[in-house]
Amino acid sequence: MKFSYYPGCTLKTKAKQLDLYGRKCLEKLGVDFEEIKEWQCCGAVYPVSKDEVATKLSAVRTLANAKAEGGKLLTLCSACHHVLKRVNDDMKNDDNIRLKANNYLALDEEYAGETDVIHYLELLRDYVGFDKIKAAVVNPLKNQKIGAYYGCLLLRPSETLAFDNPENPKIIEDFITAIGATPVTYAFRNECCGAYVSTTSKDLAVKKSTKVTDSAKNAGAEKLVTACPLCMYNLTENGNGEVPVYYFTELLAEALGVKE
Amino acid sequence: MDRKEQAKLIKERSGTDVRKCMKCGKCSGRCPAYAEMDIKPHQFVSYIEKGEVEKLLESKSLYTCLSCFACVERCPRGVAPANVIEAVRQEVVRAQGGNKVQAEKIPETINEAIPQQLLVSMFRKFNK
Amino acid sequence: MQKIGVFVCWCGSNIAATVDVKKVADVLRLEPGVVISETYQYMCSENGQALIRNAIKENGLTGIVVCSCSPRMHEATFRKTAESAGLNPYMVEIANIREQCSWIHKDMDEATEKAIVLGRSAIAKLKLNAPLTSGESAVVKRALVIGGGIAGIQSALDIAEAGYEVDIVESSATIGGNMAKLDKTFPTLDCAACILTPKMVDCAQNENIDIMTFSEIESVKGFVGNFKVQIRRKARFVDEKKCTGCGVCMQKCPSKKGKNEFNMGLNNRPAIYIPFAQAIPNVAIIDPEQCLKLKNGKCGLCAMQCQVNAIDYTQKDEIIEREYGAIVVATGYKPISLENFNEYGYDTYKDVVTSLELERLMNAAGPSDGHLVRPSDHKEPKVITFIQCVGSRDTSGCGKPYCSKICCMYTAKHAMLIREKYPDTEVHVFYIDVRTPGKNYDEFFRRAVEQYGVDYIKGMVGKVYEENGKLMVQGSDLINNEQVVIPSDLVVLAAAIEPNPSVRKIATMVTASIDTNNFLTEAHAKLRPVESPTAGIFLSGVCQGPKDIPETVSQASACAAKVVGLLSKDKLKCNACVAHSDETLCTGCSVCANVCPYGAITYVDKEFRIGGGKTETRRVASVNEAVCQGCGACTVTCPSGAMDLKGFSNKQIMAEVDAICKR
Amino acid sequence: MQEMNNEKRPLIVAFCCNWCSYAGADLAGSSRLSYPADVKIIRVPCSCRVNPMFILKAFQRGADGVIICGCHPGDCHYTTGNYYARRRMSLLFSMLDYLGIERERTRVEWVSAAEGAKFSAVMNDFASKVAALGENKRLEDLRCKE
Repeated sequence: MKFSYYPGCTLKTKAKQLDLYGRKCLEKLGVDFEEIKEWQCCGAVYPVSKDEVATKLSAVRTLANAKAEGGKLLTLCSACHHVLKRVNDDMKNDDNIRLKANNYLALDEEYAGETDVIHYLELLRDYVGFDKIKAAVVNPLKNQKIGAYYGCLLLRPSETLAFDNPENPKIIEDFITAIGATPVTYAFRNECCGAYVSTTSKDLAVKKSTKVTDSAKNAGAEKLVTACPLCMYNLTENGNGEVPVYYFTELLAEALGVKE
Repeated sequence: MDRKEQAKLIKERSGTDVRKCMKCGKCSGRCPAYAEMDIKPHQFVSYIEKGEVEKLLESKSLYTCLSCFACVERCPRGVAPANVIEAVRQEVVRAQGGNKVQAEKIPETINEAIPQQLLVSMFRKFNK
Repeated sequence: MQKIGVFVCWCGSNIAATVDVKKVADVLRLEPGVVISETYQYMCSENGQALIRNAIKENGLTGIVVCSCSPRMHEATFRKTAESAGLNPYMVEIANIREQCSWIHKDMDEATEKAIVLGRSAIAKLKLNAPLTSGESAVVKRALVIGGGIAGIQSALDIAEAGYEVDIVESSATIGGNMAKLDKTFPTLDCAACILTPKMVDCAQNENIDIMTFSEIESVKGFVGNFKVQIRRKARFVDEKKCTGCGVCMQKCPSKKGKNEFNMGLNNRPAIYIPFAQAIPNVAIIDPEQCLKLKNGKCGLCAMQCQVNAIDYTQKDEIIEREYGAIVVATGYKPISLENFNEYGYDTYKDVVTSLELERLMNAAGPSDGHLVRPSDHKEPKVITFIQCVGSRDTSGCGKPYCSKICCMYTAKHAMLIREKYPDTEVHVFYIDVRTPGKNYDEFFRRAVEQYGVDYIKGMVGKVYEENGKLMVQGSDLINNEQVVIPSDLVVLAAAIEPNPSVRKIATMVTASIDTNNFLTEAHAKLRPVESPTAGIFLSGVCQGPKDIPETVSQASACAAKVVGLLSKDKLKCNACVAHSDETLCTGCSVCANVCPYGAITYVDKEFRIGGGKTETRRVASVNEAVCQGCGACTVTCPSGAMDLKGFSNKQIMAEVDAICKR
Repeated sequence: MQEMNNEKRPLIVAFCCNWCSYAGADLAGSSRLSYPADVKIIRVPCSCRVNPMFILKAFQRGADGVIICGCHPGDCHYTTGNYYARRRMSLLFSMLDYLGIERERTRVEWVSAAEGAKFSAVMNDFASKVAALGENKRLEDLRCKE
């Protein structure tokens, strides 16, 4: 099975580690993937309003391209994943949006949500398997107490994202266990860090990020992992500064021995 | 456009049925930005249900809602308060002079570390 | 040759004012087969009926048509009239010329013309009528009660008191159900055990009651008055007749790490155990998953200790068959699983408990001997927060769309009892609405607030999380328009209740209908609330809908009254207008059985002569006339035209259509 | 009056289930809620007793409209009969459509025993729609004419 890999804008610039290590690990794990051709911006935020169609079109183009390449779209950035997955859901279930989007784009073949949007973590869990990852680890991150930070974008609304239990997720904890470290569960791992308002209401973003990082620290976490560049920025910039935040691919690369 | 019409439009745009609300307040009990909101998530639903939009259009909550969908996730009746807030925000930013973020002021507010996606999101969320 | 009599009623001026009854009688007299056509002022009066009776006798009539009011009014009357004159009661047809003619039309000619058409149509149908007799079936004078909770216990006791034999089949090892687990009961605060256990003992001692615990219904066949039921008596590895309930085995058993189901898993029990001290029957049972002897053959301590040799490791499930006249379904409820409500942290934090668990924690016979301590560290909680409507009134798909009805009252009860016994404990209750209709119910709830100072907060909880050893309960206070966070030591969830999952299987076996929430449907929501639409099946307790103990007991007694009414009859008269299959046409395709809502159709292999002295055996449909209610669904679905309905046959209805369409 | 007799009135056959709709018709009568005399009711135990053949027969014999009335969904005296009726009739109606019988000539309505007013309203409406279509010639079997 071949996956169409979708990096997104941020992974090409500010979040290069997320991308770089992500690719190296896929190669190491023997996952067949290729960067999707001529990818466009996902749209950055999912337009919730029912009367917004134009802002969803770039996501639809990517989804349709992925369909042509085999229908498995692999995402890494939580924000992109959220947008692509929800737009895909609209294309599948919202007759109005599907009709208008197809009318606008006039694709060779009508797109109706056929592509599977798969997050990198879902790939690790469902296609590779954490057991296999455990077996592939050469450098287990022993004695590291790591807190998983899920944030909002991967989990909610769970009806559409269908990623994990939205109130008590465990996929990243399982991942942490697989790479040999000790997961630390803490109450605010699925609470919003406030990244969206970090540019406009810094106070609020500081308050929310501090709440998350404090909660993690009090539970005994030495570091946090995330899949989201927005959370990464916000928790680092506006958190309590006592728990460093890493992309999960970086730790995976370290454990698999492909980090330079 | 009269307010009633406007409320109807916002209701449609939100794509959620506000009449299903049973006024339990779970959305506001869950909201992480509650303290920063002048009008609370459950009130957005209630005002829209009654067709009263005036207060909502001037609410500061439009810019403090984190779009974290916690309220949507846990509503026992399948109502989506965040969608209502977003629908009102669209109503405001789409109107003339409704932009919240001034492009000229950007250099003052951002730093080097901000990821691209966040900048784009900011404009998408708060501007036309 | 048929001889038909037509009798046109004036109904005073009700009919005669708008329908020319004389003309109707004159025209209908000319119809082929009609030998007499008369009018009378009140056909239903004694004189009118005498006129009919005499006409039948004098003219040797083979059938009569009465043009009068609705058959829903007087069909039964005129059938009796005919019967008393020696005519089969089903050789009577009514033409409704009052409700559906004289009363709704003003023009005399128009109404008269319509009355004639209706009369003709009735004559056409009557010509194809056949004398019918309603069948009879005997009634087995014994009832089955499925479920041994308070509903089943009450129904069984009432039926037994009336002098009929009853069997209680209970799936767990003791009767008593959920009520046995409760501490106190609202609104009077009697101790549940004090009022329930005497009833349990009554059941055990009543000669008419046979209790079968640890047993399940395997299959149900038959119909009202004549059910044949197979019951699986599951192996309990202890001979019920020998065991004295002394409890020595429990003390000696080395495998003590079983989850104590009766205490909601809050403490442990040995592999051989008696569910609780007042269990009925008071005999031990072995958990085969846990018993060392049954698992790997080593141990046998209990058998060595038992003075009466009651332990039998070789016991097997046994299936017995019994016959019953009536079946009471009293399968009860269970609290829903909370896996969809992780925001309240039930799976994450030990000190988040359900209300039923709290009942055990507060119960003198519970795991902490009635001393309220929290499960994690066995310390007394100082702040207790209750969350109501956990999974009730939830249309998002996570919970149940209905109100569970009992939670408001038991939460008020818990809050009150805690404040009474531990006055320095702070108690908060998050609620959406407080629903307390019922005698002394709202007064009870208000007492919790006014007398005991329980803090009621209108709003729902969004999240429960741990911080500095406290459970932080974050929720809305809608009245104060605030978001509150209450640091608590114990959080109690009022989980929604749902019908016992076994009810689906049982409903299928007895062909009782069930709604989308798995509650059994009553025959009529208002007028027949304790009967299932399927004759002979009765509903008792929460299996029909959420209800508290007083309501359950009333329903259980009502149910028993209905059962006794049925069992008191020696024979049941069946509906005469039932389906029957023409065996020469039937291909045995099973389509009719699939649409029958009563399971009245079965298939039998029958031998048919096919000429030349040969026979062949074919599978053909056979209708059980005692079960068939005569809806006719099968007649339309039958592809070969074999199935027909007596009294409303295809030919009869076609004849009516013909008569109406003839211009 | 003379004109009335000359003018061809529509002929409507109504199948009513015994438990709800027939009782609804009785209630319409006892409430004196009129509807055209063109409507003639045939009592059946349940709407599921109505064989599509009956309807074809009615059209063949010159009926201009046929209406089937049953209990409201969920209220069937026999639990599920009206659901069968609904499915059967939707199939039959599309076949009649194919045969060129106008959709307005057939109808399924749910009328409870308490809905006398609804029964009368339904019959008035149905009768006027059928009358507007004029005579039904499409399926009429001329051999049946006297």
